[in-house]
Amino acid sequence: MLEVRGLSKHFGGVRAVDGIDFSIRPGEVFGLIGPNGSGKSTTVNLVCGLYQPTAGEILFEGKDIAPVPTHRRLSLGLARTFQNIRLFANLTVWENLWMAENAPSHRAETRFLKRWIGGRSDARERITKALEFSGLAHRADDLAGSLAFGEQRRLELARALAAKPRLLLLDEPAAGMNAEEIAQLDERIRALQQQGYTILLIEHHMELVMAVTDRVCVLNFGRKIAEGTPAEVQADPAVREAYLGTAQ
Amino acid sequence: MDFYYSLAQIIGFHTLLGLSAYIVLQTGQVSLAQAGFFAIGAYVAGMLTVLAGWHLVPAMLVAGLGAALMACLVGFPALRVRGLMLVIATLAFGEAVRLFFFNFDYQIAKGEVKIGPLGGEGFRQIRWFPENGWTSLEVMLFVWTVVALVAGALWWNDRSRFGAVLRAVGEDEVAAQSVGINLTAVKVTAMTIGGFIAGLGGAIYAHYTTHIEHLNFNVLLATFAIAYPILGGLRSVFGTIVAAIFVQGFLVEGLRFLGDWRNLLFGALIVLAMNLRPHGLIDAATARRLARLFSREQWRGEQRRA
Amino acid sequence: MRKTALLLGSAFVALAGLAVTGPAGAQERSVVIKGFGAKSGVVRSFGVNSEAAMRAAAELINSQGGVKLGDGATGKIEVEFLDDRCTAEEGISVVRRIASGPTLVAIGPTCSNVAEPLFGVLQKKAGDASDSGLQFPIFTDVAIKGGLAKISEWAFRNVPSEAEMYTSLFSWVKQTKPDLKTIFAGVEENFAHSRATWYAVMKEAAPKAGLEVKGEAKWLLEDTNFAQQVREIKAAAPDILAIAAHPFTTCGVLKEMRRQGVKVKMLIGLTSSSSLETLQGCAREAEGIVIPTSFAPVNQAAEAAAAQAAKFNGSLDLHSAATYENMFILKKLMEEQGVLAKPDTVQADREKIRKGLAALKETGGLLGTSKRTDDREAVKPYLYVHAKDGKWVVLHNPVTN
Amino acid sequence: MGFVDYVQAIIDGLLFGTTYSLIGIGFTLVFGVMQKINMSYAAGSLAGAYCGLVGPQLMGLPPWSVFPLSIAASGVIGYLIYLTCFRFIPLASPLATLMSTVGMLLLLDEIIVHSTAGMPQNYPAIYDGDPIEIGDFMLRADLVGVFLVCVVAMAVLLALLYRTRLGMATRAVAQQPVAAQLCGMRLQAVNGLTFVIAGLLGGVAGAMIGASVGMLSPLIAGPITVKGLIVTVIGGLGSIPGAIVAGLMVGAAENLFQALRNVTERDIYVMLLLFVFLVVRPGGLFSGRGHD
Repeated sequence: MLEVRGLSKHFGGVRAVDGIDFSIRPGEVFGLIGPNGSGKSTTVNLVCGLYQPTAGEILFEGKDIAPVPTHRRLSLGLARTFQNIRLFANLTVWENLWMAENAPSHRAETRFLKRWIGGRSDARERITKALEFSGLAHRADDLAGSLAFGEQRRLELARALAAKPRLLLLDEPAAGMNAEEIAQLDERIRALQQQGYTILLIEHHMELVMAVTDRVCVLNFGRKIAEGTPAEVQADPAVREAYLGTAQ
Repeated sequence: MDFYYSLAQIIGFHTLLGLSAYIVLQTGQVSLAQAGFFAIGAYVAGMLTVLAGWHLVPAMLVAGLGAALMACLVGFPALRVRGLMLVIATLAFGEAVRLFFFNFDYQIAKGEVKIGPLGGEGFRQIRWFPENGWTSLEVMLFVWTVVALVAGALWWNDRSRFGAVLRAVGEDEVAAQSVGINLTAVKVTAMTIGGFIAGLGGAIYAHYTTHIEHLNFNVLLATFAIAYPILGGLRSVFGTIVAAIFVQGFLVEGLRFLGDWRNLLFGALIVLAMNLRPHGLIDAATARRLARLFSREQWRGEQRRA
Repeated sequence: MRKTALLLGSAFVALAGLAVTGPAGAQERSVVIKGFGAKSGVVRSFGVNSEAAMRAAAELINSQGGVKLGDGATGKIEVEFLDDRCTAEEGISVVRRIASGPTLVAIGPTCSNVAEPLFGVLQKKAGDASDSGLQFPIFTDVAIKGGLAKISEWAFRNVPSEAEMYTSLFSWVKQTKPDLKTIFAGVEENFAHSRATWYAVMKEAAPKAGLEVKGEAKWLLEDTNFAQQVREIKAAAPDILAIAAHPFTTCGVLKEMRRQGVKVKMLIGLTSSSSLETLQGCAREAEGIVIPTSFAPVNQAAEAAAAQAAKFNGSLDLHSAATYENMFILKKLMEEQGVLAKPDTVQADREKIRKGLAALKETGGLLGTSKRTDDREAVKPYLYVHAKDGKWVVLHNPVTN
Repeated sequence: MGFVDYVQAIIDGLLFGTTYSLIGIGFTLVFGVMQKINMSYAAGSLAGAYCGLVGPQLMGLPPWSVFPLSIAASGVIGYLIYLTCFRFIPLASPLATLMSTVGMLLLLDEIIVHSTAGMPQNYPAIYDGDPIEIGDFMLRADLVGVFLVCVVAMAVLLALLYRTRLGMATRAVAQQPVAAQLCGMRLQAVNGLTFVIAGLLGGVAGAMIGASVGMLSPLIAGPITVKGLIVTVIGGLGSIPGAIVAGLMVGAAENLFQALRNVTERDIYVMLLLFVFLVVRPGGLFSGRGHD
């Protein structure tokens, strides 16, 4: 579904991402892990189009998406969440979801004016459902900035899902969560997989990654050092070294 | 009464100026080019009614469109800069427009006198209102009809999806892109609409003062354009209207009895207002209270409960 | 909440200020004349001086028995001066405010860029029912740019005719100093008055007097660097340099000329610069500059008037002297026209004043009699002053000599 | 107009440009520390210069006393601006500070107008002798002096920022406000002090502008503000070397445009050049990437 070939991104002299390859198959949960500064977030930003790659290509369903501008990537079926939550803090919860209602999947069905001014007629219904799914229905009219941290994470996920993406990029969704919330997240990711979403999970939290992913790719200093099932990766000496340091 | 009608006209075109900046500010862009668009509206409308003998209404529309076109053209390059850089870039553009009119001579002979813009000496005798026998009351009603139409459209826009999109862009451009919002389209559209509104305001201004010159459209006016929505709290069109009334009605006219002290207080009161109400006269809390009064949120709430 | 209360409170106070002041009910009727002009911003001194002149004249008139009204009653002149910040929209607003009250006539504004729009708001032809412009007489004292009263039949001016003054000045120069042959100018390009005075007045008048115009150097009102312009002056090497600019840039250029060691045989200045500002800013460099003006304390009447204005903390110059004269002209005119100054005769009184002003052929003035033209302008007596030892001194009086 | 004239125009512009540089540095300094713009900065600098005139005009001090007095007064005004326009307005409301400083700009200008009735005031030159002539070219001796004073002021500023504990604190707050607070630096104190330093520098600028024009007028506050802002952004927000170079550039460019075209069109080209420059190099002179 998503194929990354020889992807590199250099900032000045720093090689944040340096020639990595991986590919994600439809329907799987693919983990991208690595220590701090290993290039995970840069990779996500490259896939989303926030950065232009220095070299390499990103194929989505067989098409090179390098020339596609950021905002059009959602139309292709790529939606994401952010490591540091990026909600529209001064818009209401409802409006945050409304934003994602311009997704391509809906585009053909609605006339231009209606789409921009009122949104789709059944949008209201879908947003209501999405809010219920995330357990945020009672806060629909509150400003997103006023939500608790966990609620904000859920809202961000709901916003990404509102666009009906085929590939969902989750950038460290467990950051800042407690054990209980992580358990909930675990369940939610599995539920999403069952609904047919393909997921690229960038995560720091090992237990979560090992529990929900089908395959994992490990980065270190911008290079791929291992790829395989969670179990295979865990056994890999290079990975152990990257995570635990050479001293041990 | 004549005086109050006249004051209402002043507040009217200042409100339009403020609203033109309001919609641009919603996308997070602080534009100091609004005085330039206002100037374009003023000169174009004045030339159409005085030199071409048009009726004011079509002249205003053309003036608005002219200003909108210019705003659209500025919108594209201005997209590349943000924050303070954008403030200065738009300031530079607005000043360039003003200086263009400083160097702009286009006079034709009408009878024994020459009429039309004459560079630094300005453009005299834009007397469409009195020549057509409009009373102050009629002019005021006309001005406020335009203001009501524009404010109404923007108020409605605030409730529409596009309005929310504008604010989303203002909140977080990266997140907006990631939910599929085309920043270029949104920002340029906001700029263009803002240009159109400023053009309308400028057209009214020219016909109010009957004489315009480039110095009227200076940086101070551009600062006022953004001051109204900022003082108003950026949450609703009412804030901008309230701020225009506050500045033009209270600070400028209301305090006139203070004589010498008035202009000293003018700056001091702006400083004080921003200290007391940094989020504007009508801030988020007030705006939401207002919005609840007559928004469709209630209706939406009922929908959900059903 | 307290903050809101504070804001509301001050808003309330201001609303009180919005109210147009009503006529004062007194046995002795009051004749309301209001002045308006810039009392804030860079040209504040115009407003300050005009107000002082106005109050000085009113006090004098009232102490001498006031105005005799049409029905034999006595009217006391009541004066107020409003600040228009030298902006068009405020000027219009102020006049509409004045016109909404019992005021019979207004004196102002101080700035040409307010006068132009303001006169445009007035009815163009008096009595023209199809023109809904404001019907209110304005007698301008300061705004000096030529020919503005043409805009409306309700606009009158008692400002000197610059065309007349410079024509006279140049021919006097030609007569008394025949060795001066060339003239070059420095023009403040973005100030309408300065610009108009050079291009429409001096540049026309100089060749008629036989002077050769060698061009002009240009700068802007707010410029701070005049090196290039002074170099242009140096290159032109004129006998006479005419500076059509306000005091700030006039001084800037004169200082730069001194630094660059550029000297001309004669300096001629803009009428508006024959004020204290120029001396305050650059007395040393301005030494010798010749300016035609319609006022200097050269006779008893003028000296007395200047002393009277000084009591009200203002100085009498060519602008504020006109204010002073206007008050007396208006007093005489109101008596002649039988103005009643009753609350229900306000509009009729205004029309009487307008007619009276339009019919005037001559008026008295501090320096002698002024003629009135058909397009509501004045031709005032004038004299030439020059800066000498930090003071304006009369150089020549074309009327008496 | 020949080649010599153009070169001479550029020389004049460069010399005068140092005052623009100083104002630009002041803007940039405050921006660097608080990420906010102080629109009243140039007006405050001029107000300081006006205050300096109190010495010779009212207290009978010798003419040279205006310079130290101007600088000190401007420092005080800088701190007052901090108190009234920054201290009590939440950091998260940049637009509120923008407006409050605009209000302050109007207030300062009007205070000047009221205390002088708008009359231009004579300001002493730092050197009153003949210009220096080198071949066909001419340098204004006093402007060379102004240039040197500005250079010294910049050097002192740089030394203060990079060689003292105070400067270190300022830079630390500029880069990492939270971390700096954790290290025991008092944010308010450092911010306030930055305003004082910027104010003192503005005092030098104001005094030098007064000295080079030979006069002060409330008219110049507006144009100097605009020029200062232009210099700040061309130099790149927060960049002191950028502001220095940009000030000289703007001074030279405007004189050159004036020589090439006309004074009435001069500023159109300055503005358009700035507009194009910002669009092409949004990060300023010395930055590779755009500033966010």
